[in-house]
Amino acid sequence: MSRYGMVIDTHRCVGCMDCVVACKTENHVPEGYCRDWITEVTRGEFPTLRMEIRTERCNHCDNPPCVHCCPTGASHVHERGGVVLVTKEECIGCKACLAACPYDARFVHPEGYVDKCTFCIHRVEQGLLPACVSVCPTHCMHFGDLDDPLSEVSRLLASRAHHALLPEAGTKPCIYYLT
Amino acid sequence: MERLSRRRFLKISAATFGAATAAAHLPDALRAAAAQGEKGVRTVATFCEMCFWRCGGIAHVRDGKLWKFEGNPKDPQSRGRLCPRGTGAVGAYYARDRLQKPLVRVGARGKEQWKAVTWDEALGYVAERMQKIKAEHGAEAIAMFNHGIGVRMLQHVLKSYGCTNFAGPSFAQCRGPRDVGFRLTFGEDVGSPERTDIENARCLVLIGSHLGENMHNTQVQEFSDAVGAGATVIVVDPRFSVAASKAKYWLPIRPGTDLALLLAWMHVIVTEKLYDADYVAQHGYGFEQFAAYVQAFTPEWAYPETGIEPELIRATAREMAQHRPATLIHPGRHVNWYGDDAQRSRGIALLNALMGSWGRKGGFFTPASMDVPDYPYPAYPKPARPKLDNPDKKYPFAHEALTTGIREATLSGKPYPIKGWFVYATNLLHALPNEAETIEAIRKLDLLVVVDVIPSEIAGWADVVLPESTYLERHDELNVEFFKHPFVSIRQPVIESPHDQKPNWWIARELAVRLGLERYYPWKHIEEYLENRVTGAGLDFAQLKKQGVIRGARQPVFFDEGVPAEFPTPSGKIEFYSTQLQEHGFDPIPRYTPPDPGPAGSFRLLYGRAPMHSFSRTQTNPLLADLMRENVVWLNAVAARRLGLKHGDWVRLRNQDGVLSNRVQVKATERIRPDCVYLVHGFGHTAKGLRRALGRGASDAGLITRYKVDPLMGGTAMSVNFVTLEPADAPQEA
Amino acid sequence: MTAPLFKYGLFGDEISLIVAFGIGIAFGFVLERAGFGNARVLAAQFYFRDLRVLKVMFTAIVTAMTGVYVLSRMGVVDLSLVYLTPTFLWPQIVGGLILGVGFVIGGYCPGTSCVSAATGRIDGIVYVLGMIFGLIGFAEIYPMVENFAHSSALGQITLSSLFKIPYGVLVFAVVVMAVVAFVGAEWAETKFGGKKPDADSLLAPAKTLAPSRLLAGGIVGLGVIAAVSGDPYRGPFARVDTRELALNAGTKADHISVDQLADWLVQGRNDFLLVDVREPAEFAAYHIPEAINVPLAALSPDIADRTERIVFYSDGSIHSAQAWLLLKSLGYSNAYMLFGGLEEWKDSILFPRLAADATPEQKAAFDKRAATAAHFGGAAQTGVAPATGTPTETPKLAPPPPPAGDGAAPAAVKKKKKEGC
Amino acid sequence: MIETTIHRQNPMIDPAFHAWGWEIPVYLFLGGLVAGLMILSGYHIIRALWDKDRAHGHYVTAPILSLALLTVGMGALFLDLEHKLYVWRLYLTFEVTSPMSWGSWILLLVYPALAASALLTLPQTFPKLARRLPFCSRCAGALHDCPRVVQAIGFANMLLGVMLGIYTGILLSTLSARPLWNSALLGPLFLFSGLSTGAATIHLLAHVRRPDSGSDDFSDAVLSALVNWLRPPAPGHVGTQKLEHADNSFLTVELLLLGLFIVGLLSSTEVHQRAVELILTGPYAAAFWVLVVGCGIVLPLTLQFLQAQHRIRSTVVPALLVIGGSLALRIVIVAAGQASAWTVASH
Amino acid sequence: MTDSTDTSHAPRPHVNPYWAGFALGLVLLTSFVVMGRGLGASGAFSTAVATTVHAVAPAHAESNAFYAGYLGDGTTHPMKDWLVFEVLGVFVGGFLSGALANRLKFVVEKGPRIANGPRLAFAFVGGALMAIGAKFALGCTSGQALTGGALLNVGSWAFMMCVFGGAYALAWFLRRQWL
Repeated sequence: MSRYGMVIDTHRCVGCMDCVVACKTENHVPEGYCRDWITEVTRGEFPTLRMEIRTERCNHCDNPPCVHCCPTGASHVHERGGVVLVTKEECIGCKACLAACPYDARFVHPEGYVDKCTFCIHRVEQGLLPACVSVCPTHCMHFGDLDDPLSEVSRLLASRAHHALLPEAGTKPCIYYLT
Repeated sequence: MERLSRRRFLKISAATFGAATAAAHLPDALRAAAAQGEKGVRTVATFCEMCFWRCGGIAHVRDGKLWKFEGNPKDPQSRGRLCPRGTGAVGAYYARDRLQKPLVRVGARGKEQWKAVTWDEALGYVAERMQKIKAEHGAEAIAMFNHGIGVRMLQHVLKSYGCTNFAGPSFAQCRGPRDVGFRLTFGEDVGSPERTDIENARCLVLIGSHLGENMHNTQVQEFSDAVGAGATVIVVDPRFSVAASKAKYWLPIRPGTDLALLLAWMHVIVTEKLYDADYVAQHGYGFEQFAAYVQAFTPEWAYPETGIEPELIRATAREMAQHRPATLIHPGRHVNWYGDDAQRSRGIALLNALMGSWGRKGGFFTPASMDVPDYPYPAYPKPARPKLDNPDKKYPFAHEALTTGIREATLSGKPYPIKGWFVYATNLLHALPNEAETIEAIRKLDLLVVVDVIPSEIAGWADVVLPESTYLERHDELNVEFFKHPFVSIRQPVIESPHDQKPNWWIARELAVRLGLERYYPWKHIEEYLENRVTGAGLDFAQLKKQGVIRGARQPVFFDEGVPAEFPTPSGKIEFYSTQLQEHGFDPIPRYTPPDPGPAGSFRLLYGRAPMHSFSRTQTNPLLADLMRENVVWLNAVAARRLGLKHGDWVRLRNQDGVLSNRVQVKATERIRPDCVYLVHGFGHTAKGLRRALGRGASDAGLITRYKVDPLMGGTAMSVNFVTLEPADAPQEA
Repeated sequence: MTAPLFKYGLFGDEISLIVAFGIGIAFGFVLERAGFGNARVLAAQFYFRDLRVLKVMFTAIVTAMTGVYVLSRMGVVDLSLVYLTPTFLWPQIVGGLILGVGFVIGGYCPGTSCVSAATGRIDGIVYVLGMIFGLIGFAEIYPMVENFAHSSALGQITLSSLFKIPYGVLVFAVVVMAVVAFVGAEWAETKFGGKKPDADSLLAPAKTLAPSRLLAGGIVGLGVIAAVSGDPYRGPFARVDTRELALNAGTKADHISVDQLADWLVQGRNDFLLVDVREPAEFAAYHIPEAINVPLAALSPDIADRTERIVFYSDGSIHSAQAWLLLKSLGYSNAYMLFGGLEEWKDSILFPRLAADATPEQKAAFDKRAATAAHFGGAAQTGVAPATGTPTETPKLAPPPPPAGDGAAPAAVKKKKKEGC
Repeated sequence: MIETTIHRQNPMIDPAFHAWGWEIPVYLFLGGLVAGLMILSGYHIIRALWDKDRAHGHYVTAPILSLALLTVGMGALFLDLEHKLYVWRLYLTFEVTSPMSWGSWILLLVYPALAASALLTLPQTFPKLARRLPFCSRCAGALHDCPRVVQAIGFANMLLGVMLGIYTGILLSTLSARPLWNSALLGPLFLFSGLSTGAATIHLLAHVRRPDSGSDDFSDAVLSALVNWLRPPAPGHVGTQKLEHADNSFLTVELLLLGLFIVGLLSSTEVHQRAVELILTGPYAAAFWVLVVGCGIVLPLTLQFLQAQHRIRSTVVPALLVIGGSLALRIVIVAAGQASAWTVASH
Repeated sequence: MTDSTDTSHAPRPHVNPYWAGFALGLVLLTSFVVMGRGLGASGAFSTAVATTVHAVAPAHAESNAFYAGYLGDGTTHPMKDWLVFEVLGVFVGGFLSGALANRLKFVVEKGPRIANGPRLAFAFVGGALMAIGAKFALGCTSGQALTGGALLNVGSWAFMMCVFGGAYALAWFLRRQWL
């Protein structure tokens, strides 16, 4: 089994949002919406500060609450790499999955169905990297198979300190942030 | 070696990934198809114009519609990856607020009342007015302000016409002081793109430079590489910038006191003998005088000026020395701050000289370029009168034309009157300090022609507005840069202009025809021109068109690689002591003057950039505007509380001259000193045509009514304005 | 804990709403008990049949008035923090007349109409509807009457300060007036309403001490006390935790040293408020940069947030200690004194001295102080020449000799095209 | 000091999650109310089998009223859907882990159960209509002749009522991203809230009278209509007293469950403590304490207790308060729940 | 089956006005001590009206200075107001007291010489006038007369005198309604 995931080096990320633009053009994300975004967390008081900049998106959780709560099966786990996807033809727009996602990664597309990051599965199936990863000028994002111990992402996780977002929510997120 | 192994690691892992995904699931034939591109997708290689960095990119057109714009892996500047603005190219094409047709003013200037006309009418009108000005005041009475590569074509027609006054805000309002400071020290400019070898730096010092927010692609890529490779970063900035968050040391300096810090650093490095003695002995001139001079500037002396603890000054100086010569004190780019800018830049140059980083790996390289011959145009007529932007060499070290000099001459009519302005792709009202002065100058004109893509503020004052095609819809001059790797890249149209916009070369040529200057145009279409130059350089034009870029052989760029250590200064050496400056009555070694503290209770207005916006011209781009619709005013959290303001409150800024800004939200943050506020430049648009950006955010440019002129080179220092905050109503959402 | 509790931060806005609900219940309950849910009872007031309204209202007014007066004099309530509606004389006179007319026509006032509606009075329900209609109407005419509604503004003003009568005396006068009015009311009731005073009436035969007479007597008594007690609007009344004070004094936790202050100022920190408690003239002559002047006498309990870090200084220590004590007792958790005051500031910061037998470390520290002194406009006082020179002057340096070698003209600067910013 | 800036402006998500407006609370309220009515009327259908005299008139309207209310509730739910035309997708699948899927199937069963009980009571509720629909009357008669079927219908109503009532709470509690909802007690809480609302509604129905006629003055006629409609029932009215008792016990249980719900969250992680603070002292505290607890539970409990003691006259006010409080409970829980987030602690 | 005449359900008499006044004074005093403000009533209706108008016609409400004053700055819901909750309490307290004193009754309070219709018309008009007066005076009998009276507020005493003045002046003309 492969398990797609991302490893993001917060040291390298400058928060330029190139990933956001790339996603928007690649996937025709409508104006005013985004599937990925930048979060800046600053801790401390002037002048002793530290800041983590993260590019965030759907975590394609191993235990995806959005999939569990979907009444129609529109939200599902894709056979390849455990990517969480939404079949727009099956989505009724009940928004339960929006409420179930602790990362607020989903939104309602103006056409009425729920939309979110797909890990650019259409590109991955062609052997390409997700759009955000492929454009990042800082090379802070890495995509690959978390189950393959030889993959770049696995090696990075093995060699560097990292954290995931809200692991306490029990979702088993598949995006890791190197610190 | 470390770097190489990292690369290889990436390659290995990429291959692993490929095997895991594609190979496991896709038959080979399908993979090959994927690699060749999707069906119905056409790609065109060209280069970007979201900023002047000009990264090579590949545009994808799917089913006849512009889809996306990606980096060109062959291009040494983009290295296959663009910045957010580059990636947002598609938005520039689809922006609904584009200029669509040539416009001729019908109402009063500045009222934005237009009549749409044909190109023939518009250009005929311009030509007629130009002839009139030439007849009455001479061709030199027409000046041009410009920005970007597209200007070359328009300059050609104006030079043919006899004009001589051409200036870009890029010098006096931007990087001029830096280039002058470095020229006075090393004899050469830092150049653009900068000759900084950030990726190999082991210690990178950023003084007010906010790489990461300032998104010059290659620099940011190299910055990330350096950070990733564990280089020490030292950031001197009143604001906790993105770069500061990557830094080992953040020095939240009191604004305007950078030179005191530089002197104290040099004091520590000289007194503790931490400098590169061999390098200084071999290449330095006047080091003894310099060493004696910096004796006085102890970190203790600098402490009350800068607010930075002496021990921290010492620690950072030692850290720099530890990594030399791979210690790069970045010269910055927009450095027009406090009026001592050229001297401060010289201080930065001298600190680099002490580190021995000029000409060394991890410091400054010697750029190389391809040898592409110019087009064999007939010689231009010699202008009857000299340039007037810097009369009597008032600013003796200004080596480029001064925009503000032309503005002043337009206002005063001296040494000779200026009656016509051509403004190409620069929003002068947001670029030059003191809007009122610019408007006053415009009132003196007989003709103001603006060539632009969007109806910017300056276009609102124009007599004729000529809508240009965006860079995705046109050819342009070849991009032949001085860089680490020599290369030539080509811009070519990806898609048709959606309305009646025209490329600059077409506009220039048509204007030339109407001015009777056809003999300067031996070519009919720009492709002939480009082919002539490319073939002249011995390159394959068809290959260039296909690949977008042709790289030359890598040449040595460091002293170690055999580049001769030449310094084109009067002494032929690195001038720790500048006799040139002394001769002109300036300080031969930089001298620190304390900054004006400003009125009590006010905040110094600082401004900077955001990664997704270029100046004031990307706010109408739907993709980029989505990322940052309007700016916010950064205000220290405690200062905000004192003023009774909360994060997200709406305020207006009032400057020392009573100018009131548009309303803007407060970002109450720990990330800035309490004595200054910060705005991202480019917002607070007032032009009615910029519907998406109109009235969003506050314009720093509008608040910059005061400026200090650098006595060495005429640059206009703009961080000398102070503001207070007044509560404002929240906007009513429609 | 000092009252008003809400103003002293005992609970937040959200809880205040719950308190409001509780107070409202009590208010409604009492109004209903008083018979104010019945329009006939209320209207009887205007025909001298039953003067309950007058009795209830004035009893309530004198009770609350004397109560708040006494509590304020006891230091339980800070009366200056109790909201006083600003006076707009003419609009209030006109409003009062209109309201009075509305009262007799409708039979209710807003508060009583709620009670009557709640107890099922249909006229009360209709009255509330009428009120809503009136509000909508008023909103529509508001632009026309806005100027009038804001006219003759006198600000927040009491009768005491208007007539220059001592507050306590006025309290007493109102109490007396009320009692007289009650007696008059009972007389009127017997005359117009045909009522006989009941056992608990003020006019009843004085057989026993009726409870209501006790009440009247009590309030009159309080009024007498008030008449001789002075102004309830006085300076803040505060309590001090002596143990905490002793602890603070013992650990010097209440002090900021001049060195620390100098560092804060140099580093441009603003997370504190520097307060000079000397007289304005002294302040004008010299003060520490960034300081604000609040003379001791003018110190009020709301000079800043209660969590704000405040540093007091005066010439020596006494006045700043007084200021500190006051603020500390008012619940300012972050008040400090400048140790040694301005004298110490002058000695150590403006005109520092270096001991002759200083260790190298002391000497290095002194360099910093000397520079800081210069920054604050002082000068180091020492026989030992400071390590720093006078660096702000133009260096008078001999130019270096021309470079060795033949000084051949160096290669020309390569011409590069430059654009962009 | 932690400053978090999220550069995202997705509608319904930013600056705070607010995907659900009034529709969902209204749906949950009506769902709970119908659940309560079903349980009560189901119970009475069974009781009536044994004790014909105890077949109280005001229970018989409950099934038909339930049908109407449930339809209104479903309408609200439908309005909330963003992809309305695809609503039929709910019935192409059954997702075991999705309470919403459970709910949609439960609702599919609720309708026939309600219809059956409505049919059963049709001759009593709308005698005229029943006479026009002889088939229905015959069916009703036939049903009444088979006590086992009637019993089954009663049991079905009760069972489905319990399921429906619990489902309205579980629907929220499984959405783990909103910590305020992370309590299994939401199911029972909403069930008992639904029961008390159901009892209050039947109580209200018991008060409905036809207006007196005969007054010549228009305003008097209007008034007497109004007054008679809301006139308190005669003292000692058998049904209402029982209802008061029932309602009081439901309200007591509801109050207990609400307390346990709060205590449970307070003794959980910091995230959950922060979440429950939203309703205890935070921005939803006033609405929670005053409208939900004060006016919605404590006050009607007190009034009904006093009524039962004959200390005060019986009115419809407690019933109205219970109904209002039950709606307020849903509104507050849905709104405050959306405002609660896991990110509070870790960002 | 109409109203019972059971003696146990006869309305209790109103309490002695002095003691009622004393209790009212204590309530007011409590409000001063706990909240630092007095009682009120009319403001709650203004807020409710402004909120309703805003819900129906937002643009109209925002452009009207009167409504805008009650709508606040948009950071909190306008109905989350002290007076609104206080008046809610007044309804509850009034009802409780009425219930306990057996005074709950749907009835029109009026003099014997007037019909229901005119009385209700008068009530409506009176309410409307009262609202306008209260808005000019910045408060009603509770907010101005009672609260301001106890604080010796200048405007309140002027207001109080005028209320009685206005009422007594017109009382004779309206005696049919009440006597």
